[in-house]
Formats: sequence, structure tokens, C-alpha cells
Amino acid sequence: MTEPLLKVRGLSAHYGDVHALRGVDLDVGDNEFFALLGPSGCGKTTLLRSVAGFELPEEGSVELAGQDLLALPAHQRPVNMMFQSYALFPHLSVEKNVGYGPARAGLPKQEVAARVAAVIDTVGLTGLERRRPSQLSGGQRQRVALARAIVNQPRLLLLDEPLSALDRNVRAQMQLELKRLQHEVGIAFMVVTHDQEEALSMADRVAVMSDGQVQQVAAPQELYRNPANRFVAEFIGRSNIFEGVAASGGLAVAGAGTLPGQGEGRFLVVRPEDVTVSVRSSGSRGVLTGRVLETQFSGGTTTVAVTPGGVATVSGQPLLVTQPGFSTLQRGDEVDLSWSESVARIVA
Amino acid sequence: MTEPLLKVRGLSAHYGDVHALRGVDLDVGDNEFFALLGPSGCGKTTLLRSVAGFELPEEGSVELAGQDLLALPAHQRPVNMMFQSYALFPHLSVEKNVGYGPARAGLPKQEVAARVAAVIDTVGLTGLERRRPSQLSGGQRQRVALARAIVNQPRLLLLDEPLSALDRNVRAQMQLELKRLQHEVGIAFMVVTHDQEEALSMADRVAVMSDGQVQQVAAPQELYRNPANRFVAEFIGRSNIFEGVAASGGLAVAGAGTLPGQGEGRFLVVRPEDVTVSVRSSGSRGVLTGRVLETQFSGGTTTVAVTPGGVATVSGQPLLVTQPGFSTLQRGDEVDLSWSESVARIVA
Amino acid sequence: MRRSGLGFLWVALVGCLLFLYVPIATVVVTSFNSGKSALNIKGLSLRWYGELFDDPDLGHALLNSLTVAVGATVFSTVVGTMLAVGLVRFARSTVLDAFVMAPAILPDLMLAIGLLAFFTWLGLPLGLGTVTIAHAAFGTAFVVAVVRSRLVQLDGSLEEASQDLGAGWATTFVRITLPSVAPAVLAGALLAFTLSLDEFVIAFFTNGPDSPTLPIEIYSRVRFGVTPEINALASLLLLVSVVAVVAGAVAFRRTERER
Amino acid sequence: MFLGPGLAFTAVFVAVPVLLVLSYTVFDRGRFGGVEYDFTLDNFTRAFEPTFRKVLVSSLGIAAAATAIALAIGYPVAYAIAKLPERWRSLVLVLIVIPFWTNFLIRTYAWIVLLNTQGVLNDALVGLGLVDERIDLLYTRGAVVAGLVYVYLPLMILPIYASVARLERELPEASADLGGSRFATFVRVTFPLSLPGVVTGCIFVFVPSLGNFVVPELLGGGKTVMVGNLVRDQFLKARDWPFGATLALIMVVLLVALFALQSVVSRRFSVEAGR
Amino acid sequence: ACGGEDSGAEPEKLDASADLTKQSITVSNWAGYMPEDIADQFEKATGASLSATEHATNEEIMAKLTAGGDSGIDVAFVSGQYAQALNEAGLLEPIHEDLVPNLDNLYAQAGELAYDKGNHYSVPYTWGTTGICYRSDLVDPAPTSWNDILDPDPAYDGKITMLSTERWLALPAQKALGYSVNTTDDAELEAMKDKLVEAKKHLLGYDDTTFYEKLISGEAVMTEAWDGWCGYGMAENPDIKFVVPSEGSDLWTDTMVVLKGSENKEAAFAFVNMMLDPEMHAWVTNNVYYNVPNEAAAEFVPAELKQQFPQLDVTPEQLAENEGLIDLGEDSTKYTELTTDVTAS
Ligand SMILES: Nc1ncnc2c1ncn2[C@@H]1O[C@H](COP(=O)(O)OP(=O)(O)OP(=O)(O)O)[C@@H](O)[C@H]1O
Ligand SMILES: Nc1ncnc2c1ncn2[C@@H]1O[C@H](COP(=O)(O)OP(=O)(O)OP(=O)(O)O)[C@@H](O)[C@H]1O
Ligand SMILES: NCCCCNCCCN
Ligand SMILES: [Mg+2]
Ligand SMILES: [Mg+2]
Repeated sequence: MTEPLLKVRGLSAHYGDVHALRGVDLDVGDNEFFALLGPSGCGKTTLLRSVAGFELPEEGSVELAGQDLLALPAHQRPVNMMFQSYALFPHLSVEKNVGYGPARAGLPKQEVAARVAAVIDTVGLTGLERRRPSQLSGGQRQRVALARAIVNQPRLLLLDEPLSALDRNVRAQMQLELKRLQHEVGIAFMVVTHDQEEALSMADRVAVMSDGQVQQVAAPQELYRNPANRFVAEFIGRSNIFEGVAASGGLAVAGAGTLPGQGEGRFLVVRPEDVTVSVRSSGSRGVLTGRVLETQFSGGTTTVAVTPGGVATVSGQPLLVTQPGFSTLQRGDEVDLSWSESVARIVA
Repeated sequence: MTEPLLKVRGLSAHYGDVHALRGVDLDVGDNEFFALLGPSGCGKTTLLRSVAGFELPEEGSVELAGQDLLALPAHQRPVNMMFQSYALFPHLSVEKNVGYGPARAGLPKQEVAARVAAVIDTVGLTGLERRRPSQLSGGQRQRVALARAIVNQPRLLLLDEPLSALDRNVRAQMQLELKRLQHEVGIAFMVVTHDQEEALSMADRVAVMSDGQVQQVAAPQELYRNPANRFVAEFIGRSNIFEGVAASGGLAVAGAGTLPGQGEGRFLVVRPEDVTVSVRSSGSRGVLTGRVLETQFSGGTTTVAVTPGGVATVSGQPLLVTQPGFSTLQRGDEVDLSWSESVARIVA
Repeated sequence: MRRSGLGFLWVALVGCLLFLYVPIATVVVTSFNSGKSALNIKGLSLRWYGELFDDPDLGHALLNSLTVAVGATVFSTVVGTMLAVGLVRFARSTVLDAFVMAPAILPDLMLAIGLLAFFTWLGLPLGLGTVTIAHAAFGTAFVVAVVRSRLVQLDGSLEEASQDLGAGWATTFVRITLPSVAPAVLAGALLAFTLSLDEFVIAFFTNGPDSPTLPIEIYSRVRFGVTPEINALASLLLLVSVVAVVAGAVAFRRTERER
Repeated sequence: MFLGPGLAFTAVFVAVPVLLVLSYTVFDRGRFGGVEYDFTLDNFTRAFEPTFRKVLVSSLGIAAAATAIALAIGYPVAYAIAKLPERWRSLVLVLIVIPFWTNFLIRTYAWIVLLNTQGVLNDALVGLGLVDERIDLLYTRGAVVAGLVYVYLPLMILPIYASVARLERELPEASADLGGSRFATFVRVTFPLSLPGVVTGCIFVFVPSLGNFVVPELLGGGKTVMVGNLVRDQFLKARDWPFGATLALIMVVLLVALFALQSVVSRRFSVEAGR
Repeated sequence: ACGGEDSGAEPEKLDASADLTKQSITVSNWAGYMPEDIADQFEKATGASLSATEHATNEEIMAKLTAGGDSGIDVAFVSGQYAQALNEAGLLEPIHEDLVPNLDNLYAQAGELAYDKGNHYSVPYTWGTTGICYRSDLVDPAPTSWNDILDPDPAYDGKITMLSTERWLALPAQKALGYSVNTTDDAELEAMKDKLVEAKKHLLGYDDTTFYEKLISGEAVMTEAWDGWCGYGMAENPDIKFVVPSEGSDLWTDTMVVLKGSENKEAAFAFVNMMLDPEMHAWVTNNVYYNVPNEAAAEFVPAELKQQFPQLDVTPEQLAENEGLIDLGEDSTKYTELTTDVTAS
């Protein structure tokens, strides 16, 4: 990335005793689709609201294209926000909602109308201009909220859980839509979500937060493949994690010898789809052995839960193995488990 | 199945003009975990409530172990229901909630207490007997609701969206729990859900409903592998569907010749994980050719969207292919697509 | 972290509280006047509180008010709760709602003259009985309002769950519906009680000659002049309402926390 | 079953009485009170004679003035309360409500004590040298308006507070986010969305003000007459029930028109409708 | 509900020797207008029990008595012209003279009152006139004419009150213009209205009940007042004085009436009779400062009292010079409208 569009440095914020942000550093590039991912209460909303101007952090800086944002009141910042609940003005029509920003900016009426019409067309709401928010479906409301935010041509659009109010099916569709629109309007998006699948499938880069701090910022595949630490590894995707001490070619884990893996640290992470499982035959010998506890088919793949012999994962849960299609394994089968050194990561 | 426990025949129900059930036939076996799956508004709740006695269908019969249920008022039917909102009595303790049914049945106090204690132990709530529902977590409440229903030792337990109030993470855990409990108490469960993953992973058999009618009743893998019709195929899992006419060894589809597949009907269904995709090399030749539109990684698998050449899916959407791990394919790559005759089904 | 930027609104808030409390404070302060005037203070004493307690008419008036309030409250609570359940569970209809709520919305004066005309037409002797009926009329509407709003929020499947667990219709009402709305029933009863105690206009029209309620007694005294005895009475009533409001708020908070 | 007793009671003791007294509007008064059942429309003609028309207009004026002042005081106060930190909010609300739980007559009476020429306010004004001579505050139209504002102010504040408090924090924020200044946000978002509360508050103040007879009597020194006084006098002094009923009917018709207005406004602006 | 046609019917036969201990009556009177222990005195004297209730104004008690239902009242105290109206409405029991021997104590003039010559259905209790009650230390020169309150010296603006009850509200204008207190002439009423509307501008307020307190506190300096109630002020502040303006005034009478609906008429008349007992009747003058039409009571009124309250120092002849108020029948609504016109102006 050359010079980033948004530059957050050392941002800290409190609510009374609660330390909501503890020195957050972050860059968002021009035209980037950036996601903030983390468990509930980790400070995502606070960070977004600090950028928008609804919270005033005590320390740190926020710059947008070189301009100090913290010095401006919310209504003068060149960023816009799409609220979780959409926050559509219930007493105004779609048209008036979308035109609210341009009108406040003092644009002439005709230009307001022209811009509004163009954006309404972009989001596919033509024909609904006169409706009130109460007369729209959930998906349509979301589009109004988006239109209202992008009509102001902000440099950066902030979206707080934009899809969480939708039900699962509509949601998948809206994810695609949002991504398409971001391409089309060419504005940087910063999206808050606590749904990892959503973050991974939509964003160019993802910041994983926990407890007011950024744990890792990376592209989705990188996060999955190379988690920076145990927290990220556990939070992103399903994983099997073992604790041990460094050893050559892997991690020495009590009761299991050395498990193969690469990297430095106390934890070894191996993804379910990277584990091979096979019925134990007298000759074969895997990395670990175990007994099948349960198999669960969920359309397309089967997850096999295996109780490993002589060793435990850090979570105490069975080891998970994902196989495409169906599995012929039965509860109680004795199995061998194996993976190659290159797919398992050792992290802090 | 020998003689079924629950036998529903020709059940029809209206709300004013709305035809909520249109001749539903259904059998649930003793000790079976049975799921009702279908889109919103298809009549699942109505069916469940008809069995429980809260709706009075106009036509058809409902028999439980040979007894005509429709002749009994709700409070005399030997079935119990676990409500979507749990409907725990807020003014009563856990103990009193669970004991409500036995007390109404006029059991002696001591027996009520003994039964309640046993069930509370079964669901793992020992120690929380004196708490009010407001003092419990979501998962604990669910267990109370379950305990309250099973303590009456019904022949059949009805559950309406038992997990929909929970958030995604707790939900996965509760699915396992519910399944374990069903095994343990040995009561037939009839669960309503509109979440296919949930239905597929928990149930012994699933009834797929749409528009007041049962489309197919089958075991999960059977539903996925052998959908009875296009609706089921589309509703269960992701699929690529083409329309055409019967031909030997497959379905003749305009612009694509004969696509391999088995069965009878107008539609050919092939699952994303059953399609093999490879970069077109001069020599190779698949079933279809296409161009990569997008790849989406979602932790564990990558879905590749391909625009097929010369042919369209019935949905007009790109063709989907799922690959384990990452894909090296790039947007714009020309690819060959292929699948074997045995994995593709031709349906009505 | 967030700004509370009330700005000039502080002035409005404090000004409003002064506006509300200065007149009341004046009354309280002058109640301790040792002189005979409620207007200029001669010295401090509890003299008027003494006179207040020696005044049998006020005692009777208070007793009359309590009699009316208790009667009206008991009736309103029972009938109002039943009405609320009926309206929410069995007969949802905006017309019926409006009909039942009418006495709470109608101007007092309208209800007062209507009842006066009606009682006279029937030849019923005016007295505490007629006042009680009149107060029950609007009290019922207020109980319905309070209980109804709770019932509407109440998850309807609670009652279904009860039936599902083998309870018949009556058992369900007694064991589930009623306990679930009990706080609202209590709140409705309290509201009916306080409204009745304070009510003047309707009582003024529907009461007979020989048993004034407390507000009527206060009215005739205020018309006959300003004496510190009234101030003493006012101060005591104020004390009672402050204690009641504070106790109510504390109790409310406690039940909220239990939910 | 549940509805029976209540509906019967309301029908007998509310509907019938109100209809009965309204039916009196088309009859003659009896020589010694009561009603002569001779059909006549004279009561209506009379109600619009100059004297009574004047009272109607001036009552509307007084009630409107009290409502407007209560709104002018109540809105900023309600708005301020909604903005207070949580733990202060309930305390202030209780403080606003306490006077309301104090007997209405006593609250009115408090103003006699306060406004009297020999009273506290005059003492203060003279003491501070703001006026040379004690001035007439009591027994004026202003005193009546002040008394009405005083006794009904909480009824204005509470509904406005409820509607402002219910306004999601996000709506004003969305306005700011879209470039709306604090003023624009108030004018275009906060205020319009609190209109249902404003209208409800106005009705809560206007209705009892218009029908009031105690405040004009006690604070107006008999010099200010409102419809409420006329109705009371027709029933309890002049013994002309038909005419009193007619005046009451006119009052109720005016109020019903207001209610109609209110339901239109709430439907247009209610926040829930936006969900 | 009520009509006057049976007012001339034969009076009910009453049993002079009825057992009064079985009877109880309810009496409605103005507050403070009879001794507080009246019930005890009555029970001691007759054996019947009594409950006393109060009304603040004539209108209030009239409304109760004419409402149509059972008022529950046996004996009411009302002013003369209202007694006349009640009688015309057929609500009053004729006075059974044989049960009220104390009628003999009354002055001859008390049998000649305009509203009920011969006291057929009412018994006079107090009588008096209406004038100006004022602060002699604050008003100079002392008022002598009704015009002194109708069109006062600007110095007294806003420090004057007038009575608000219909007939007395009209009185100052009537007398200032030289009309009868019972006039029903439309032109005269119109002229009175103009004068009263003009006078309203100078008023502090209309006040029937607390005007003397306003004099004591100094809020008011001149008030239209009934003679007796002015006495309440005099008792507190010797600078308060009473004057009957030179244009003349009314003769009002407060009376006792027995309701036809009473179920214990023997006890009711026994009560009326007791109130005419000389010592009892003198109590009114000594405590409430009203003149009573009772010749036999005069000796129980101390001479000093007449000095302190000069309005008590009048003869029945002097009082009777004023014109007596009578009920105006259908025309009484003219005064209702006059009152509304003036107060709403
Ligand atoms: N107004 C507030 N007052 C006090 N504490 C607050 C406030 N808002 C947020 N917090 C606390 O600050 C922390 C961060 O909150 P924030 O809303 O940023 O979390 P989040 O990551 O958006 O969570 P979620 O996914 O649940 O929305 C949490 O501990 C939260 O409880
Ligand atoms: N009380 C009712 N009155 C009128 N129509 C109703 C009522 N309840 C349900 N319906 C209609 O009956 C049909 C079936 O409803 P039902 O509740 O059984 O669907 P469902 O499959 O449970 O849907 P969901 O998944 O959304 O809960 C729907 O079209 C619904 O709108
Ligand atoms: N406190 C005694 C009151 C008596 C009032 N009488 C007024 C009579 C007017 N005619
Ligand atoms: Mg958040
Ligand atoms: Mg449902």
C-alpha cells in the first residue's frame, strides 16, 4: 500500500472504567474493502464511531488523506456511516432520506435531485422514491441506508454490522450485493462484523480485534493460513490446537511426541481439512491415533469428531477432521490421523 | 418403520383466506428425531400446533399410537411442546416450572419432586432449582424448557425452532446437546426449523415442506443425494441446476449437448463439490467450459464461481464449484468443468 | 468519553424545577407561621399542625375520601383486570378499546355532569355511594390501560405452554396469566387509588351534602380564605406523596432488577 | 365472560349518562331546574350569542396560551431530561412528578399564597427594588394562565420526554453524519420525530385547561370566566342543565377535533412506523 | 320533575305529640351560622338527633334541593327570595304554627317581608342589609355612595371587591341608578350592565366569602359586603368600618325552611322552634354579628357589642325602610345573564 487513506494511530478510549480501545493502529487503503472482526464487546463499534465522530477518544490520532479527523465535529467529517439499524428517518420518504446529506451540504435543489436519482438507480430502488421506510422490506431498507451514505461521495464509508439485521438467506445475497456496490462506487469501505464467514468472504483485508486491541491485520487467506497467535487461530475458522514446546520439525506435545508443524511459539494449529483420517490398519501409523466419536454431515462435507489417544487439544474438545462428501467412518472406529508439516502452524 | 407413532393424514388448515396446510401426510416413528424444514410461511408451525392442539385443522386426521388426537383438547394430549420463545413462566422458579406439568396431572408432591429432580439432573441444571428464568443464561433457559416438556414423559415432543433464539456459537453447541438428550430420554422429537444445516445435522429424517405441502421425507443424506424434485434440490444445499430433456446417459441441454447424470425428469442437479474444475489446457476437455468470475474463500473451502460457456443454469447464476483449501484459480481464467454421471441427478 | 452537552438546557431544567417547587415551598414554609395569616410570617410554630389534628371535619373528610378510594379501587381493579384480559385475549377491537378507555379520556366535567344527570334521573340519593361509582368508572379505565399494556407484551405462548402441560383454562388464568400481570394489576390499583383520592370535579358534582371528600373540603376551605391550617394540611399531604412516590420508585426498581 | 361485567358497567355508568346529558341539549330547562322534554334548538343558538361566544373564544385563548407556555417550558426540559445521564434521569423525572401527586387544589392554592399583593413574590419584588409599589399579580388572566401551566406542566413534559427518549441515539447521529449541524438535526429530525409526544402533551394540557373552573375561580378572582365555569354554573347555580349540557357538548366537540388531529400526526411521525 | 301546582294543597297532618327520640333530621346551613354543639343542644332539648351539613352559597343548596333526587335534607337555611322559589317549586312544607310557638318572639316587621308575607313557608333567621365595608385608615374621605366603589378614585384601583352572587352583584348599580332591587326592566338591566362592566375594571375581584380577609391584609380597601360579614373584619381590625350608601340598599333575610320531603317533620319544626328561642337566637348576633328579627332576643345582646359593631345598632323600622328582595320567577334568568355578561366581559 502506498500512502493509506485512513491512518489510525495509538487510539485509546474509555467509557468510565471500561477501557474500550487500547492503542489501536490501523491503515485503510484507498478503494479497499476493509473488515473489523472480533468478538462482542471488543471495541469494533467504538473504533468506527470514533472515526465517524460520535465518540471522542482520549489518545491517539485519526487521519484521513492527511487531514486530522479528530479536530472536526461529526457533521464536518468527510466520512459517512451506515448504521446497524440503518437509522433511516422514519418520517421522510426514500428520496428525502437519500437527499438529506446533499441538502445539508447546500447543493442546489436540481443537483440534489439528480444525484439522488442516480444513486437510487445504482442501488436498484427506482420506483420506490416516494415510499416511507416502514413500507419497505428489510433488504430494500438496507439499500436506502447504503444509498443515503454513498450519495455524499465520502472518501470512506463506515458500516456497522450492515447485515446483522437480515435473516440468513437474504444475508448471503446482500453480501454479494455490497461487494458489487463497493466495486462500482469505488469508495473505501470499513465494515464491522462479528461474523467471520462474512468478513472472510467480503473483505480485501481483515483486522481481527480482541479486548480493545488489534491482533492481526491481513488478507483473509493469510489470516486463515498464518494466524499471528492462538486467539486469531481459534477465532478464524475451526482449528485443532495443541500446546507444547518447540522441537525440530514441529512441537513437542506431552503424550504425543513431536507433532509436525512450522513456526515459533507454544501452540500448534492444524485446520480440520488439513488432517487426513483413515481406519487404522495394522501396518499404518499416523501422526496421532484416535477413536471416532461422531460424524456430522452438513451438505457437501462431513465433519468427523475424533477423540485423540494420549493427548488433548487445548480446548479439551475432540479433534475435528473435515472430509468432502460422505464419510464411511462409524462411531467407535479406531483411526490414524496425519498431516504434513507444511500445513500446520506453530504460533504464540 | 413398523407401525408409526404419529400418523398424519390429509391434514388441511386455513387462516381465513390463507391455505396454511394442503393435505399433509406424515409418519413419525417411535424414538425418531424428525425435522420439519421449509421456507418461512410454508406451514411448519401450523402443522406442529395442530398436533399440539392449538390449531384446529378442518380436514384430515392425526393419530398418536392409534389414538385420535384431534378429538382431545390441548391440555389432554399426550404430547408436549417446547416453544420457540421457551415460554418459561417468569414468576416461577426452575423447579416450579419443571414441576408444573406433573402437578397439574395430580401426582403426589413427593413424586413430583422426585421426577423434577431426576429431569433437572438429566438436563444438567442441578443447583439452579431455585432460580427464576430471568436469572438464567440463554442456554440454561433452553434446558429448562426442555426439562419442563420431557418431565411429562410425552410420547412425542414437539419443538418449534428450539434454537432460533440463540446466537450462532451457542447454537452449534446446543444442537449437539439436543441430539444427546433425545438419545438419552428416548422420546420421539419433531423439530421445526428453517435452517437446513440444523435439520440435516440433527435429524434422523427430514420432511421438506413448501407451500403447505410435504415435498419429500427422507434421511439427510438421501435428501442431499436424491432430491425428489427441483424444489428440494435447490432448498437443500447449494446446487447447479440445468433444464433439458431426457437423453441417454444424461440430460440434453440446449447449447451444451448431453450433460451426464442419472434419473428421470427435466432438471439436472449437480453439487458444487462434485464438480471438478481445472485450467483449460489445449488437450483437455470437460463436460462444460467456462470462465472464472470470482473465488470466495470461507475458511476451509474455496468456492469458485464460473460463468459457463453457451449454457445457463436455471437460476441464471454462475455455476459454483467448491474445492477444499485454497484455489489457485484467478478471475478470468478459462476452465474446464466435469463431473461423473453417478453424482448428478435428474429430477422432476 | 461522550459529551453530555446540555448547554443552555441546564437553565431550562433548573428553572423548571424552581417553577415547580417555589410555590410548594412557600406553602410549606408558611405552614409554620405562628400568626393567623398564611401570607406574612410572624414567627415559627407548629400551632397549625395542632389545630389540624384537632379538626374533626378534616378527619371525616379524609375518612370519606379513603372510603371512596378503597371501594372504587377494589371494584376498578377486579373489573378492569377482567376487561383487560378479555380485550387482549378474546376480543381485539379498537372500537371496544376506545369504549372502555373513554372515561379516562373524556374531560372530567363531561363525566361529572353526565353522572349527576344520570343519578338524579334514577333518583339515587347523592353521597359517597354515587361518588364511589363515579370514581370506579374512570378508575376501571385506568386499570385497563395499565394491565392491558402489560398483557400485550406478555408472550401469548405462556398460556399455551400451560395448556400444553395439562392445565385447563381456569387453572391457566389463575396460575399463569394473573401472576404474570400481577405487578401491572398492583400498579393499576395504586393508580386508581391515588386518582380517586385526589379527584375533585367529579366528586363535587356527584356527592351529596353531608359527606365531603377531602378535596371538596379543601375546596370549600380555600374559598373561605387562606389560613395556615390549609398550609399545614398541604404540607402533610405533600410529605405523604413524596414518601409514596419514593417508596414506589424504590419498589419498582427492585422488581425491575428481579426481571 | 371476562368482558361482560366491565362492558355492562361502562355502558351503564359512562355511556348512558353521557348520552343522557347530551340528549338534554335539545330540550328546554324547567322553571325550577330539571328538564322539560320539549324539543328546541335554542340552546345552540344561545351558546353562540356574543356573551357565550366571547367566553368560548377567551377560554380557547386561555387554554391555548397555557398550552403554548407549557410547551415552551416543557419541550426544552423534556429534551434536557432525555439527554441526562441514566442515573440522573429517573431522579429528575420523579422530581417532575412529585408536584403532580400533590392535590390539585393545593397546587392552585399555592399560587394564591405566592401571588398575593401581600405575598412572597411581591415581597421579593419590592425587596429587590424591582417595583416601587406592590403590583396586582393575583386575580388576573395571567394568574389563571400561570396556574394552569403550573398544575398541568408535568403532563406536557412526560409524553415529550417519552418520545424524545425513544428516539434512537442513531437517528440524530445519522443526521450529523450526513452533515446536519446541531440546529439542522433538531429542526429536521429530532423535533419532527417528537411531534407525537408534543401533540399528546398539548392535548393533555389543553383538555383539562379548557374544562377547568377551579383555577379561574381561585386565581382569577371571578373576573375571568371559562367554559368550565359556565358549565358548572349552569348545573350548580343557574339550574339550566340543557344549556350547561350544550356548552359541554361544544367543548367536547372541539376536543374530539383535536384528538383527530393528534391521531393523524402520530401516524405520520411515529418512530415505530419506521421500523 | 317538580311543579308549583300543589303548593296550595292542604298541609299534611302532623302529630304534635310524636315521639321525637325516634326522629332524626339533617340541617344544612352556612358554615358558622349556628353553634357548633347544636346537635347536642337539640338532642338535650327534644330527644331527636340532628346532623348538620354546610353549604357555601344559596346556589349550592338550591342545586341540591332542586336536583330532583332525594336531597336527604330536612331543614335548610336559604335567603328569602330562594325560599320563595323553593315554595313555588312545591318543595316546602307550610309552617305549622302550632309546632313553632316561638314565632311569637319575632318583630311585627318580620311578618311583613316581601318574599313571604305572613311567613307561611319560611321563618326568618337573620336579616340585614348590604353596604360598603372599608378600611377607614386607608380610604379618605370615607365612602358614602355606591359610586365610590363603582367609579372609584384612581388611588383605589384594584383594591375593591364586589359580591359575585347575581342579585348582589347587581345591587350597587341598581341603587346608584335609582332602580328597584327587583327590577326586571330590560332597559334598566342594560344600563346596569354598562355600569357594572365599567366598574369591573377597577376591581381586585369578585368575592362573597373572604372579602373581610382582604380588608384585614390590606389587599382590598373597600368591599361590597353584607353587614354581618363586615363584622368579622371589624372584630380583627378596628379600622374596618361599615356604611350603607346614601342611595339606599336591600333588605335581605336568611330563613329556615322545612322540606316537603322530610320524613321527620315534627323534629324539623322542633328545630325551627328551638332556633327562635331568645337566648339561642341572640347567639347569632353575639357571635356572627348579624341582626336577628327576634324581639325577645334583644335583651341578651350586650350594649358594648352595638358600639363595636354599629350595624347592629339599628331598629327593625330602619331595616324595613330598605326594599326587600323577592324571587323574580322566569325573569330571574335575566340576572344570570347579566352576571355572565359582566363577569365574562
Ligand atoms: N455507552 C457505553 N458506556 C459504557 N460502556 C460502553 C458503552 N458503549 C460500549 N461500552 C463498552 O465498551 C466496550 C467496547 O464496546 P463496543 O460497542 O465497541 O464493542 P463491539 O466490538 O462493537 O461489540 P458488539 O459486537 O457486541 O457490537 C464493551 O466492553 C462495551 O461494554
Ligand atoms: N394467525 C394467523 N392468521 C392468519 N394467517 C396466519 C396465521 N398464522 C400463520 N398464518 C399464515 O399461514 C401460513 C403458514 O404459517 P406458519 O406459521 O405455519 O409458517 P411457518 O412455516 O412456521 O413459517 P416461519 O418459518 O416463518 O415460522 C403463512 O402464510 C402465514 O402467513
Ligand atoms: N358565616 C355565615 C354566612 C352567612 C352568609 N349569609 C349570606 C346571606 C346573603 N344573603
Ligand atoms: Mg458493535
Ligand atoms: Mg413458524
